[in-house]
Amino acid sequence: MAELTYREAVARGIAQEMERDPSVFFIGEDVAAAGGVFKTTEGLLDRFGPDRVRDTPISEQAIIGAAMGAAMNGLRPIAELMFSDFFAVCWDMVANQIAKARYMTNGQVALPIVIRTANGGGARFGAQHSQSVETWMMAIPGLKVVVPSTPLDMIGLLAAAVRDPDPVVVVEPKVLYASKGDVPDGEIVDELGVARAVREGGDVTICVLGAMVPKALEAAGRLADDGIDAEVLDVRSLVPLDVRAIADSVERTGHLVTVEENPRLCGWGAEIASIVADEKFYALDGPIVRVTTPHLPLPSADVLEDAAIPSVDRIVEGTRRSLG
Amino acid sequence: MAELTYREAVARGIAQEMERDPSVFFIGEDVAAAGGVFKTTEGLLDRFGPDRVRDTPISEQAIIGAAMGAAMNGLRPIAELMFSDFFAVCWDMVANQIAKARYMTNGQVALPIVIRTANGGGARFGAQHSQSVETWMMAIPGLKVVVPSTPLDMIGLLAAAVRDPDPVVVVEPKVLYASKGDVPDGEIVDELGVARAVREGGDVTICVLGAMVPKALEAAGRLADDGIDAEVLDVRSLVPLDVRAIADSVERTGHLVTVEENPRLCGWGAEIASIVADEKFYALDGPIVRVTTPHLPLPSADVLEDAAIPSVDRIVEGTRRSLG
Amino acid sequence: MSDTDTAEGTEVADLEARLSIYRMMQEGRLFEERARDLFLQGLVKGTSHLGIGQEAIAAGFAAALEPDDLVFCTYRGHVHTLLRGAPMAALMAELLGRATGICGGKGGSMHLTDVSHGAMGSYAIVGAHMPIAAGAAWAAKARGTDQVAVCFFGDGTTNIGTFHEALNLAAVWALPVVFVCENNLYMEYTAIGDVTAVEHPAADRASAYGLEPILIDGNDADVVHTTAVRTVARARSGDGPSLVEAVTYRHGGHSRADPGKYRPDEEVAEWLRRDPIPSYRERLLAAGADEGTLDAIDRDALAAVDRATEEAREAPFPDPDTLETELWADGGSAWRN
Amino acid sequence: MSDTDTAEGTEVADLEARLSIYRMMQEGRLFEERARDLFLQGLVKGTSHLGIGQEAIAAGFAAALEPDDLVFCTYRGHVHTLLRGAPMAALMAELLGRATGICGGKGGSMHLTDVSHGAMGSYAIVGAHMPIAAGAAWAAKARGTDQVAVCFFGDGTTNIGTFHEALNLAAVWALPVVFVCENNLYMEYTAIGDVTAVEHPAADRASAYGLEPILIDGNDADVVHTTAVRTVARARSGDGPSLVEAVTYRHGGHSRADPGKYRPDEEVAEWLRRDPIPSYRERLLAAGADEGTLDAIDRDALAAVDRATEEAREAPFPDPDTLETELWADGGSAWRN
Ligand SMILES: Cc1ncc(C[n+]2csc(CCOP(=O)(O)OP(=O)(O)O)c2C)c(N)n1
Ligand SMILES: Cc1ncc(C[n+]2csc(CCOP(=O)(O)OP(=O)(O)O)c2C)c(N)n1
Ligand SMILES: [Mg+2]
Ligand SMILES: [Mg+2]
Repeated sequence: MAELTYREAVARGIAQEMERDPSVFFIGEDVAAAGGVFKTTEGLLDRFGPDRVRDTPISEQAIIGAAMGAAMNGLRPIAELMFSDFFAVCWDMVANQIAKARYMTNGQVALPIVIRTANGGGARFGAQHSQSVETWMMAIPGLKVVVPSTPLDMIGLLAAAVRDPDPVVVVEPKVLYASKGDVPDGEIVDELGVARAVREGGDVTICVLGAMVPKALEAAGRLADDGIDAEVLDVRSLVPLDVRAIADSVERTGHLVTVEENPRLCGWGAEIASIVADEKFYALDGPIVRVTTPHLPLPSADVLEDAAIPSVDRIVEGTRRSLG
Repeated sequence: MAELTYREAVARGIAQEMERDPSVFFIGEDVAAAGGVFKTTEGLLDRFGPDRVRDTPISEQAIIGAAMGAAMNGLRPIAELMFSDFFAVCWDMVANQIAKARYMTNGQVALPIVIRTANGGGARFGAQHSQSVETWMMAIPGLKVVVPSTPLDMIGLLAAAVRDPDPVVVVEPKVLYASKGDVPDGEIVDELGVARAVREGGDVTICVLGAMVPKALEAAGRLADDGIDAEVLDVRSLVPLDVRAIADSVERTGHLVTVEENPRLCGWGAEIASIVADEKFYALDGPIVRVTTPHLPLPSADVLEDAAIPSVDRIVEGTRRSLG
Repeated sequence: MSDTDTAEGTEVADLEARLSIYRMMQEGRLFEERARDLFLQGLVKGTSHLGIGQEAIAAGFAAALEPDDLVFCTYRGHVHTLLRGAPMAALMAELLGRATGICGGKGGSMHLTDVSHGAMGSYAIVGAHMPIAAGAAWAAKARGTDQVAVCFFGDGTTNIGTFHEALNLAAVWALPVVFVCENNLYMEYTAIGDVTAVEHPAADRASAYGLEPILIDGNDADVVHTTAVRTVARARSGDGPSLVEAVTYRHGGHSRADPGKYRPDEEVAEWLRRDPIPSYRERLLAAGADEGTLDAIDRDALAAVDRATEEAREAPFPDPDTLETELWADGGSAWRN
Repeated sequence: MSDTDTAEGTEVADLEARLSIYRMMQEGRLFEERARDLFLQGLVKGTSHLGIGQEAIAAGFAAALEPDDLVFCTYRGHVHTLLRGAPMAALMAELLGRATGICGGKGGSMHLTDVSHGAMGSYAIVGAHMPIAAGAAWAAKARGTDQVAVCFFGDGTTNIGTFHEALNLAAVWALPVVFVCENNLYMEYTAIGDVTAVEHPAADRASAYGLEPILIDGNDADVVHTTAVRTVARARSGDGPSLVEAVTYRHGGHSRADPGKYRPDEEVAEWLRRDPIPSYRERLLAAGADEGTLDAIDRDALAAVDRATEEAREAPFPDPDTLETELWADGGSAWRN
């Protein structure tokens, strides 16, 4: 057992998989010699050498396209997109090529690709370096998406992603890189598609992921002081989605809140809300409340960014409102 | 009054606005000399000349980027993206640049841009030329999105888009190009953000847009035979969204169905469902049902494509289910 | 073309190999002419993009490749896919949207793929396959497999960002990939010269990636083949990528919807005269080929197309349940438990 | 640099203009040094990218522009924005996230913009502004305004797709835009030579767009200015775009988080010796400038920075309600009725 930062967990997860499987390669901008701009991949170049750990030009379409081609020809590439906002410059590769290739060829092409990326706000980087884009991926058939919220989950879900035969996007909330958690020794492998109740409770279900998990837990603590016993579900995996866990929880609590860092419209919270409003309609005893960033780009100034991203206060207030 | 095809309505709308305002310019691939690959822009080059109607290289990032820069410097450009799938190759320009510029500069930059695009399935073009991407735009703060379903709406919403001081994406369902409708003579200008009840009814609200409108109407007709009186709301504008019209309708009917051509996850139907599940929860008398394409890329073979896109049967069945 | 390489001074292939190139061109041509007929009968539902007139490029390269080399092509990829050895009936069935189609009807004309024969896909987003081909070459190099990737694309594709990114990456990493620009002078309906800053959209840009400019007559199968042999050998030997510009012409319009009327009549006539197939036939006869042999090739090709057509037309339509298969490697498409 | 243009044989600007260039470099330098101090004090919260060492390029170009010309720059854009005439206090306030910031605190260090002075934005996605600058130039041409757009970008930016698309479009449409590559030898932490297929990432690619290769010493303000005058005049006269590669060096790391340790000590030392400001000061003295005049410029620049800093530090933080303003032209951000 060791205490690791989330950032260290990234390198440990990649190293674990590269050690195990010689077909795992890792590419990205400044990931090798420099160890990544978030220092998430330090030591990998030394350990695995420049053939398997490679710096690329600033050519995201080529990075992701090359990962796809390499996966078609026997590698299991891990590609880093330095900031998740940069999915926009290679969106065709992700959404039109990687996501669709297997289906369009009726299964001829397998694409065991992992794309890792630093996601979300809170670092005062401004609108073009702070987006939460996990919903972009979720909306495209053919992509799997996970968002680990702890160092342990980071390793386990990354390993599951690398071993998965389909393309998986691993979304890393950048404000969590410095966070710490205990990690057991030895190999760690988790499973895609499994949500986890990080707090059990019978009054209301709060679905959350990534950097919002600690906030939701804090909100639940506050609500408990008022006698409201919230269940906090760390969704962890958007595709596959653990609908069973969500539905079971709502069945028990009768109330649903979703908390996401995304701008308001069409975030994953809307999808979960729509599933529950259909499949668990008769279990619901109050309105489904979504707590989100307002439908805005993220501003840079700390005062404004803090006003934008869901706060503990807003989660508390939203949860109360869901109770009707 | 004249009967026009939807395709002819595009050219008429553009011509109306170019005639009125000399700062309106139009660019895209094969749009000038050839009149567009869908023949939607025939005659514009002859009428407005090669300075204002221009063929571009196959460089979607440059097309959309140039439209943005031109809008920053006094033009009101209309840019065509031949197929809406190609938003993926210039998504950074749309999502990170155009959508965010005004906000990031605190209002210094106005971007009166219109992007027009042929959207959706039904033409047996396969997965990379058949996507419905209107939700992609809706999910990005800073973009307005309209989806006209008739030739008259096409002209009116296009004109409103051109006159709007913000960026607007005009989404044209390609299977509608050959459809016809009456259009009055003279100038036609509609309004963004207004839904329209294309069928009034008191039992259930069906929210729909674009190429699914005729199908929803047909479904409503069938339901009427069984004594179910459906209201069909053509949403028309996703941003701004006419929440009032939707909420008022659900207030009266107590039931909501959304019908969209998008793959299942995180489509605009989910957003509408989540709004209603929150704001009109107490008016609801049954589950909210979303009818969508399954979460899949669109296949090419007609048999398969027809099985994928929401059919009248599926709308009828979904509506029945919403009635509880 | 005065500034074009010719086969002069370079060895052409032996007669047997050239007969095989002839056969490939003829099969490609007849397959596509049949496909066109089937469209006209309404049996092909979507769009389709024919390479009629451009066969010398596909055949010249196909003849230079090993079985496990990897070919990436575009929506105009029927012939490239066929000449890798993909079963003709399955290709035809895919065009017709049948269950026996090479992609089970999920791909269609723009997405013919036969991985088992190294036909790694037809890509319908202009330029997208260029980095993908580079990636396949990267894997070949990383795994030491000796494979070469060949990526075909059009003149219009030289102006999109992926062209630039792929060429730079391939050059920097010295990847075993040959990029082949089929310059047919037009994009969809717009002449490439109207929207491109240089005369030769690929060759004039090779130096931007530290590569030699290679501009050839794409209607001369011998020239193409010689160039293919040379660039593929370079790739295989570890010397890195090449960028070839092969000038050619499509006889018809861009796609099913296009009569191609934006092209001057004389231009079309001139290029019809330069049809790569009859001229190659002449040349082979002059080189000592037997007329009967060539006639037999023609007959066999036609018979193959007839058989494939029949088989495809008789094939069943896909079971609608297959709609939900093969999104994921487990064979299904579930996004939830 | 042996293959670099020099000012030899070309007219340099008159002394007054050169003093103004000196003043601009000095203001840029002192502004950024102050910004760095404020970061170290924890007063700037986000990241920031300094151009210390690269000022000759910004100043040489700024001095060649007319008030309604349009400048597009990157996240490393403090100096470019300042030298267009943007108010220093408002820039400093933006870095500090204050209400009086040039973007009301919504932009931050990476997005300094002052449209009223033709500083059309700092773009934080590599390469994105290149087509945007071309578009602004297109509008200038379409409207006949005589404006020129100037677009600054880094060496690493030459490998992304927008570089290629923008240059081709600008060349084909003969747009009045000057693309200026500030080649500081590194991207973030990786040397440009490690990932680029040619030695001079911009100049060696000019011919791919039918343009003249222009490679200059970016630390020589006179050379930069002369080149700026020439290329801007070319653009203004309707002769189309230029692509300039100006070789330079950033004294510090890529961004606040980076100590820049990946660079050999001798290399850094060599480039510190080639600091554009002291050498320009020497040159102006040799050309007859008065030491007192230069000292006064230095003092004034420092005083301006002091004033701006004070003003910015005293400015209020944004009212959280402004979060929801200025998404739309109506001043608000409503997405629903
Ligand atoms: C990114 C993208 N933009 C536009 C298109 C539409 N489109 C399909 S083919 C084509 C012309 C391509 O021309 P070229 O590269 O010369 O190939 P050719 O069709 O002549 O073989 C265009 C514009 C597309 N498929 N993808
Ligand atoms: C599309 C994109 N990819 C990656 C980045 C991250 N990034 C920011 S600056 C930078 C290096 C840019 O290098 P260069 O163009 O040489 O400019 P410099 O920073 O040296 O001025 C990178 C990779 C980005 N902002 N945008
Ligand atoms: Mg072409
Ligand atoms: Mg640099």
